[in-house]
This record gives sequence, structure tokens and C-alpha cells, in this order.
Amino acid sequence: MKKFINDPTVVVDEALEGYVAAYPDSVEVLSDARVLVRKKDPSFAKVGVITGGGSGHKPAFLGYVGEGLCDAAAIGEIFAAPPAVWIYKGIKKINMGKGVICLYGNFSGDIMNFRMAKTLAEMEGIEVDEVIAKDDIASSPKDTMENRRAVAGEVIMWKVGGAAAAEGMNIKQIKDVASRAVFNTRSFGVGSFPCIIPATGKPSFKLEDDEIEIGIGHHGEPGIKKEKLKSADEITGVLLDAILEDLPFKNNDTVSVLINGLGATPFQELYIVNRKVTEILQKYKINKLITYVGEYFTSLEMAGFSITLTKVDDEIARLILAKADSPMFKQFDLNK
Amino acid sequence: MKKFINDPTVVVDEALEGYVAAYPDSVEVLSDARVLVRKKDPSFAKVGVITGGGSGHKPAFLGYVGEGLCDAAAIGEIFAAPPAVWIYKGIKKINMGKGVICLYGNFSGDIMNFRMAKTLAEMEGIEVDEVIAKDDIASSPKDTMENRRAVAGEVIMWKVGGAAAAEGMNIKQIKDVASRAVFNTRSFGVGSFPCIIPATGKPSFKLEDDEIEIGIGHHGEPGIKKEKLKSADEITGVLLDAILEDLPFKNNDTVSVLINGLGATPFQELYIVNRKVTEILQKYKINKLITYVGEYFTSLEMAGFSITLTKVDDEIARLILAKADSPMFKQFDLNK
Amino acid sequence: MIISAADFKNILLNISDAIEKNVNYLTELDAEIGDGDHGANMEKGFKKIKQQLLASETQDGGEMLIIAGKVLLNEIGGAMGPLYGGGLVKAGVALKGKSSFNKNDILNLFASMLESIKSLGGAKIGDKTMVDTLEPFVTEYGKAIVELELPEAFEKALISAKKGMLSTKDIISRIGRSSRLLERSKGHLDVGATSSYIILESFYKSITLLLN
Amino acid sequence: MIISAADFKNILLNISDAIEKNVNYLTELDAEIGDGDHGANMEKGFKKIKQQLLASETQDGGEMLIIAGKVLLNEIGGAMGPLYGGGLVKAGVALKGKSSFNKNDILNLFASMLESIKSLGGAKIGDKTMVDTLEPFVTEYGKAIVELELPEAFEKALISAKKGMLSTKDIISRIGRSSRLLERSKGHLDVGATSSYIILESFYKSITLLLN
Ligand SMILES: Nc1ncnc2c1ncn2[C@@H]1O[C@H](COP(=O)(O)OP(=O)(O)O)[C@@H](O)[C@H]1O
Ligand SMILES: Nc1ncnc2c1ncn2[C@@H]1O[C@H](COP(=O)(O)OP(=O)(O)O)[C@@H](O)[C@H]1O
Ligand SMILES: [Mg+2]
Ligand SMILES: [Mg+2]
Ligand SMILES: [Mg+2]
Ligand SMILES: [Mg+2]
Repeated sequence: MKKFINDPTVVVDEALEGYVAAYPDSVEVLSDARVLVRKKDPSFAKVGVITGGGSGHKPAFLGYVGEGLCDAAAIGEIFAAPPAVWIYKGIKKINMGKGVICLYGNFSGDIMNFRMAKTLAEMEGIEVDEVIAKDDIASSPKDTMENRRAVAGEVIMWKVGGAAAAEGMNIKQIKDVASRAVFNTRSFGVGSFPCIIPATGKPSFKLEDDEIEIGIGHHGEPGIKKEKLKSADEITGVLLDAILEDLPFKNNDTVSVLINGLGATPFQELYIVNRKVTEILQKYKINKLITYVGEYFTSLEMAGFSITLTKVDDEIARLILAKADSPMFKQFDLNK
Repeated sequence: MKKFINDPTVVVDEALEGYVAAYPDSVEVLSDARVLVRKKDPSFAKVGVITGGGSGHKPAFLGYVGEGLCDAAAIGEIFAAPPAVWIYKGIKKINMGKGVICLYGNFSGDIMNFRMAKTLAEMEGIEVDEVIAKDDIASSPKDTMENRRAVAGEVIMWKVGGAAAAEGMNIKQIKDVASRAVFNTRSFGVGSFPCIIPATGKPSFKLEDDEIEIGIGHHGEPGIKKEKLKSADEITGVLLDAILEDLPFKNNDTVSVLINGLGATPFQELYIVNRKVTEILQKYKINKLITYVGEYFTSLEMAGFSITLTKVDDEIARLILAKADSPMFKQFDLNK
Repeated sequence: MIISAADFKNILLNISDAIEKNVNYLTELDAEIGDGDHGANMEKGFKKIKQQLLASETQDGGEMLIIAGKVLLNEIGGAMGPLYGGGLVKAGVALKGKSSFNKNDILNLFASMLESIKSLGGAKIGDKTMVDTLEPFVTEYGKAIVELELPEAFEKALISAKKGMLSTKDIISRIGRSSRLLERSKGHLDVGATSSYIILESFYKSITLLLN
Repeated sequence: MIISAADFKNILLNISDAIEKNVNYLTELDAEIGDGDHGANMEKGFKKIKQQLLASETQDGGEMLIIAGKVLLNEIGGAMGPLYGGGLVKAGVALKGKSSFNKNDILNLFASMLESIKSLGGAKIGDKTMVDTLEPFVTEYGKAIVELELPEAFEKALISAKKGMLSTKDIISRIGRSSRLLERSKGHLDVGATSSYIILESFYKSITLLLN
């Protein structure tokens, strides 16, 4: 293991310290819980948005704390859900009297900790609700889609839910539109090299020199099957066809596209993938609202990528195109 | 070699196609030269800014074509300078009658091609000048600093030069301020895993399992020495001390900080580095204007990072804080 | 057999040591069909439990369990924070005020813990989780103490727990991370079932040491 | 010996083949102290040169050189585009209009090329570049043709070129990428000096074939 770290047991703390040191005007950490919060208060009292989860996914989760996105993120250990009490303290901090919505991914550890936090907060009279992303079609068949885990589709949930809160929607409206975005989001990914968890120093999975894992999870969880490496166009075709079929996406639908690198895959390859995605969408006459290509939700230094499509209606489109401003996710208002 | 590509010989073309497909409203490619240009014309006639160089450095060079940055980038093969004729065509395209400034890095291939392009353009009466980044202190001692190669410091040159052009400065003013930014910029980096050039499928260099290369170049060029892996804090100390000494940076100086990941190094590790950088700068009472942490100038999937410091005066500070808007580099106006 | 508060504390401290000894094994098991962090999570948690117990002067066994549970709830996160942490707090609440423990108290402890885990995580026997170890243990122990003393009942129940743990090897996971593997989760022990067994086994060893 | 336009074209085509044959060798050399792309760059360029020459019907040797040079200038980039490309264009301009070549024309060709390379890149003998191969060649060839015929003079000059190429092994690079290595550039052949030698050697082999 050749990592630029000091002590493997404090990697998350030190990285968080370095993050806050880079953006001291934007974010700060609670004194008694590892929760990153926005430093500047919004201009009016709005519903608070909190997320959280295991570390190792930079820019998730902390990179999405900012204007038009989340107000707080509870930061767990590498790939482990943050403790319930931290989440609860985050909720308390960002509640402006309008309640707090929890936007997180479908992992049992996260669910249990967020739900315990919700109970703790509700006991103090804070209104709390949640939306859980479940976008990875590789993780469960469609008839049990409630079991699907979340991957990069969480980013779209944050973008939509965060913009909805920034517009001043109430907690129920935010839940509705963010749930609709989640319901209309599908992801599918592939991995080619494992990541190495600092605490163990070991690779998260094994693949032969010419093998890839179709449907890999964001923590190196095995996917649907191992296959021989194919051309970028072929792999993209396999992934996108499965995505298009799953919702299904149809002629004249408008979608947002997110091509997410898992960490070590060069951007160049992501663009080669986007080239083919664009071609296939054109073939099916599906319109693109916006395309995000880059590293939005990584898995340490894992190599591979995922494709995420979200079918948008007018409201979701408006929220996706709205301004966002966190240290790691900046978007000028595209509705103008 | 496990890469998500189709044909290794068209990697650059296909990636460029995918890039334009992602941001069709922002950028386009010239029909007869591999040059990416801004799609929307600036609101007034200004000096054109062109850059260019070898591929494999995403988001450089194409990611810096945008408002407040460059107007064009000539795109070479992986790690090879673009042909003179392409650069010349780019210059012609972005010239708005105010001349064009070439902002590129100190590599002999780039110099020769840009200079031939300059000659071709000047023959047609276009005013052309250049600023060449030479920020890598590892690549030559201070008494021969003219020979130093460019690494991530190019980003600061583009930011300053691009903002200067956007403000309406003339070619000489832009050259002055961008040269001053270059002169006050120092970088130093370290590599831990090689990248693999798609055309050859081979690693760019070799290191033992516990070795790092101090002073690595952006194409895997060997640095000053190989060393055993140390803690992030120790490595950061070595790099930053050398940087601080080289200009030298002094008490009460104000600097911009750029911590650049080379591709495969997780962001988490970059933040651990920034934590130590912040601590050391505090010790020396050096003020931070702004901190950039992320992947600004990569080397395919190479692992490692570099630290770049720029000493700023009021004018350079204003230009660094100005608005920038390219698909891969967005910054809200921080002067407000 | 009656366990004193001091002995009870030692039992808990020994559990921390047993977890520490098995960190690598737990990590490897979790890496097979999970994300490879169970060992590290448990180590971090139980090291802190040890610290806090050693620093505490309480003679109340219920409080000791609450201390341990809160450490996990406050600091560990993951699945283990709410499951083991919530379970320990619940057990602590059930035994609050006690400074000695008979065989019924021990039933109360593990039954409360199991209940908390099941209600929070929603797992049933056969889902390939720690419930596959804990539920057979509690059922068997509850039956056994009708006729047997604490150590003998515990020994008998531990055999059921071990069977339960081993049974997870052939199960297709239906809950947690490993459930995403479908058929591919078969052939591997569940790591939570394993750590639960390690805890029970350590508990039993401490008891037998007390007898000598 | 007089080289006809058709033979001259074959000489150029053979150079393309020689480059293609040595792609891996050039890549390896460049990887040692450069960035490992010289082989690929040269292959891409000379494959296109071959295509364009085969597609052209010109009988003008100067034009052939210009075609070849422009391919490199328009499409190849890197250091090789301006150096070899500019050099070939310059040589083509010098030989423009000629459809047969005597020994003086060949001197003119290589001397023009060398001049262009030196003035653009600023390299001198001993800097560890292609100039270390080309300049000894041109100097020796210029001397030799006073008394010798083309093939013999070329053979003699080729020996000087080889010596020049081999001399780059012990030089500390003073120009281009490898100059950044300082002492560490020692012990490795310069790849540009090597590709220049391959070109000259192929040229010579083609001439000797013409004689038989
Ligand atoms: N809902 C649940 N109910 C009971 N046990 C569970 C549940 N979810 C997970 N587990 C247990 O947790 C174990 C994994 O623990 P750990 O690796 O620490 O957490 P994570 O899965 O978050 O990485 C599994 O082996 C399983 O026994
Ligand atoms: N300024 C120069 N003058 C002469 N030859 C040069 C110069 N710069 C580079 N070269 C030659 O170019 C060779 C490297 O070519 P290549 O690998 O294709 O380009 P790059 O260095 O851009 O990757 C060197 O070995 C050297 O012989
Ligand atoms: Mg985990
Ligand atoms: Mg090159
Ligand atoms: Mg786990
Ligand atoms: Mg080279």
C-alpha cells in the first residue's frame, strides 16, 4: 500500500481538517461530532438538508455541502455509516424551524443510523423526513428495486433536493420532488481495479489482468458478473441498454446524464464513454438536459465508471439547472 | 493494460468528441485542426488566449477553454505537442483584431510548434505573443530556472492571463501580468505509481513497492531522486520547504495554493496534504488568498501529487479571484 | 452461580480482547462478501469500550452495558453502531441497578439485545446475519436454564450459537451488503454472525475461568 | 551514381518501413529518459508519409520531400513535427524541381535539413540530440564526395553518423525532455539521434540495393 497518509486510523479526520483548511469561509465542522456544515446561513429560513455516509467517496459526501445542495454531511469512517448521534447533532444544527430532510443512500448501516438519529431529533420536536437513493440497477432486479443500493445517483438527489430547499419548498414538497428524481434515476457501473482501504491495506476485490466486474458497488462489492475487458463502446452499450430498459426510458424523454469515474480512471476514458452514450441516446431520440462527466462519487482509487440517467420533468429540470455552489460542485444558474 | 478505450490510436479524438458532446453549448472543435474553441463569443473584442499541449492531462488543456480562461486549446497526441499548423489555425480563429497570446508550458516540442505557429500568424499580420510556464523547481536548479519544465502552475497562468484578457487588457499588459504570475509560481511534486500510455500499453516508469519519486514530471519523467515512502506530513514538509526557499516566499506574503492530484491519488490524501501545508504556512505567517485542491492537471492514471504556490500582488490576486466558467473550472466572482 | 460486578466487568473486558485477537479474521471474512471493514470497526469500538470501562468506577452492571453501548452509538457508526450499540444499551436498561447477575439476568441481557437488533435491523433467522447466532443462543439458553446452572446452560446454548453461525455459510444472504451478491454470497460465513459468536464464546470462557 | 525520381520515392518509402520496424525499439529508448512516445509519433507520421507518397504522382523529388515534411508539420506535432517536418520541407525547397539526384544533391538535402533542425531547436553537437547523428554525417559526407562516389561517400559518412549516435550514450543531455534528468540521462542512447541514424541507414541500404 503506497498511500500519502500519516496514521491510517485518523485518515478521515485529517482529510476533513485539510478540507476545512482549504475552504474556511464555506464550511466548518461541529465541535462534538464529525459533521461538516455550511458556514454562511442561507438568506432565509428554509428546510435543512443533511446527508452522510462512509468516507472514501470524495467529493461525496463533504463536497456537496454548499449553497443549493446540502447544509450538512455526517462523515463516517471509510465505507462505514456515521454514528446516529452525529447525524442527530447535525440535524439539530441545521434546523431553522422548518424541519430537516435526510438525503442518503440505501445501505443498511446508513439507514439504521439515520433512523435512530431521526428518532432522537423527533423526540425534541424537530420535523425530520428522508429520501433514500436506490439507483444501482445491478444490485437487485426490478421487482425488488426497493433493495437496490445507491451509487452516483445520489448526486442527482442532492442537486434536486438541495435546489428545492433553496427555492423555499416545504419538507413535503422537497420529499416529493426528490423522491420523484430518485424514482426516475438509474445507474450501472463497471470496475477494473480495486481500491485499497487504508485501515487494512488490502485490495477490496480481485480481478484477473483482463477482467472487469460488471455492476460493481461503490465499496468494491461484487457486481453481476466478471467479464473479459471489451472495448469502451461495447461496455457502454451493455450498461446503457440495461439502464434504458429498466425505467424504461423512451423516445422524446429528456434526461440528465452523469458519467462518474470511480477514482483512478482517467477523464479521457470517461469522455470516450460519453461519446458512445451520446450516440446511443441520439439513436433512441432521447434528449439530453445536461451532461456531467467527471468524478462525482468515487471509491478511493478504484478504477472504473458508472453511467447514471435521470428522466426529468419540468420541475426536476429546473432544479437540476439551478445554481449550486459548494467547494467541489459549482454550477452557474442555467435557468437564466 | 485495462483501459476503457476503443482503438488506442484514436483515444484523443474520441475523448474530444465525447467532451464536445457533453458541453455542446460551450465548446466546439475546428473542422480542419484539432483545436477546441469557445462557442460563445465574448461580449466585446478582447485579446485571444490560446493554450495547448499533449493530451493525457485532463482537465488540461481542454477543460480550461471557457470564460475568463482560454479561448482555444490545441490538442496534441498523448504527451506530445500539437502540430504548429493547428495552433496557427486556432490563433486565426480566436483573433478578434486585438492579437492573441499563447500561454503554454516549457517543453521543447510545445515551444517549437508554438513558435512556428506564431511565425505563420505574424506573416498574416496577427499580433502574437507568448508566456511560458516554468514552475517545476525539481526540473532545474534556480540558477538555470529558465530550463524548468511546467507542471500544475500552468493553471495559475491561465487563470491570471485569462482573467486579464477578460478584463480587456491589451496584449502587452496581459503578457506582463501573466509573466509576473509565472515568475512568482513554484511547484514541486511526487509520484508513487506510473501511468500507462495507451499507444504503448506500458508503464511510464518503474518504482519499487515502497518507493516514491520526488520531483516527478507530468509525463512520468524521473525527478530528483527515488525515496522510501514516508508519511504524508513528512513528504509535504520536504516539498513545501523546497518551494518556500526557492522564490523565496517570506513572512506576510500572500499566496494562492494549488494541491494537484496526478490522477489516481484519492482526494482524501490531497486534503491530508493540504492540512500540513496550511500548518506550515501558518508557522511562517504566510497568508492564503485561495486554496485549490483537486485534479487540475493530471497524468493519466499516475498516482502522486504536486504542490504549487504563487506569490500574489493586488493585481494578480484580483485576477485569480475573478469569475471563470469553463465546463471543468467554474469559479464565482470572489472579488465581490 | 452468581457473577459479581467486578467479574462482570472483567467479562466485558475479555470480550474486547477477544475481538482484538480476531480482527484480521473478521476483516478477511467481511472482505469475501462485504466491504472488509468489520474487523476495523469492531476493533475501534471495543478498544474504546475497554478504555471507558477501565476509567469507570461504576458497580452497576447495567450501567457498564450502557457505557459500552453508547460508545458504539456515539463513535462507531456502520451497521455495528446501531445494532450492537443499540442492543447493549437496551440490555443495560434491562439490567440497570444490578451489581450481581444470576442465570436469569444473563437471559435478560441477551434476550434484550437480540430484541433490539431484530427490531432495528429487521433480520430474521436465515437472513445470514448475527441473528443466526444470537437467536438460537437465546432460545436454547432460555430452555436450558430451567434445569441447568448458568455455566452448563451457557455451554449448551453456545453449541446452538455455533451451529447457527456455521449455518450462515450455506445461506444466500437476504439482508445488508452481502445480500446484493445473491447466489455469490453462498459459501462464506457471515461476519456479523461470527463476531457475535466470538463475543458469546469469550463470555463463556470467562465464566469457566471464574469457576476455577 | 544518379538516383531517379522513382528510385528516390522508393528510398523514402523504405525509410517509412524502417521506422515501422523499429517502433518498439524507439519507444523503449524514449521511455528510458523521455516520455516513451517517440516510436508511436514516428510511426504515425511515417505511415501517413507512405500513404501520401503512394497517392502522389509527382516526379519532382523536392516536392516529395515537401509532401513528407508537411505531413509531419500538419499532423504529428511533438518535437518531431517541427524538427523532422521543418527539416524535410527545407530540404524539399532546396531540391525543388529536380527529378534526378547526384551526390551533391544528396549533400544539399541533408545539409538543408540539418540547418533547419539546428536553427529551430538550437541544439549543438554534444547536446544529446539528433544533431549528434546528423551533423557528423553531413560533415563527413561533404568531405567524402570530393573524392568518392555517392555510395562510398555515404558509407563513410554513415560510420561517422553511427559514432555520433553512439556518442550520445555517455552524454549528459542538455536539451529537450531528457535534459531534466541531469546525470541520470547518462548511459542511455538519445532516441532522436537513433531515429536519425535509422533513417540514414535505410537510405544507405536502398542505395546499395540500387547498385545490384
Ligand atoms: N439489518 C441487519 N440486521 C442484522 N444484522 C445485520 C444487518 N445488517 C448488517 N448486519 C450484520 O452486520 C454485518 C456487517 O457488519 P459491518 O461490516 O461492520 O457493517 P457494514 O455492512 O456496514 O460494513 C453483517 O455480517 C451482518 O451480520
Ligand atoms: N531542441 C531540439 N533540437 C534537436 N533535437 C531535439 C530537440 N528537442 C528534442 N529533440 C530530439 O527529439 C527527441 C525526442 O523526440 P520525441 O520523443 O518524439 O519528442 P518529445 O520529447 O516531445 O516526446 C530527442 O531524443 C532529441 O533527439
Ligand atoms: Mg462498512
Ligand atoms: Mg512526447
Ligand atoms: Mg463491512
Ligand atoms: Mg518522447
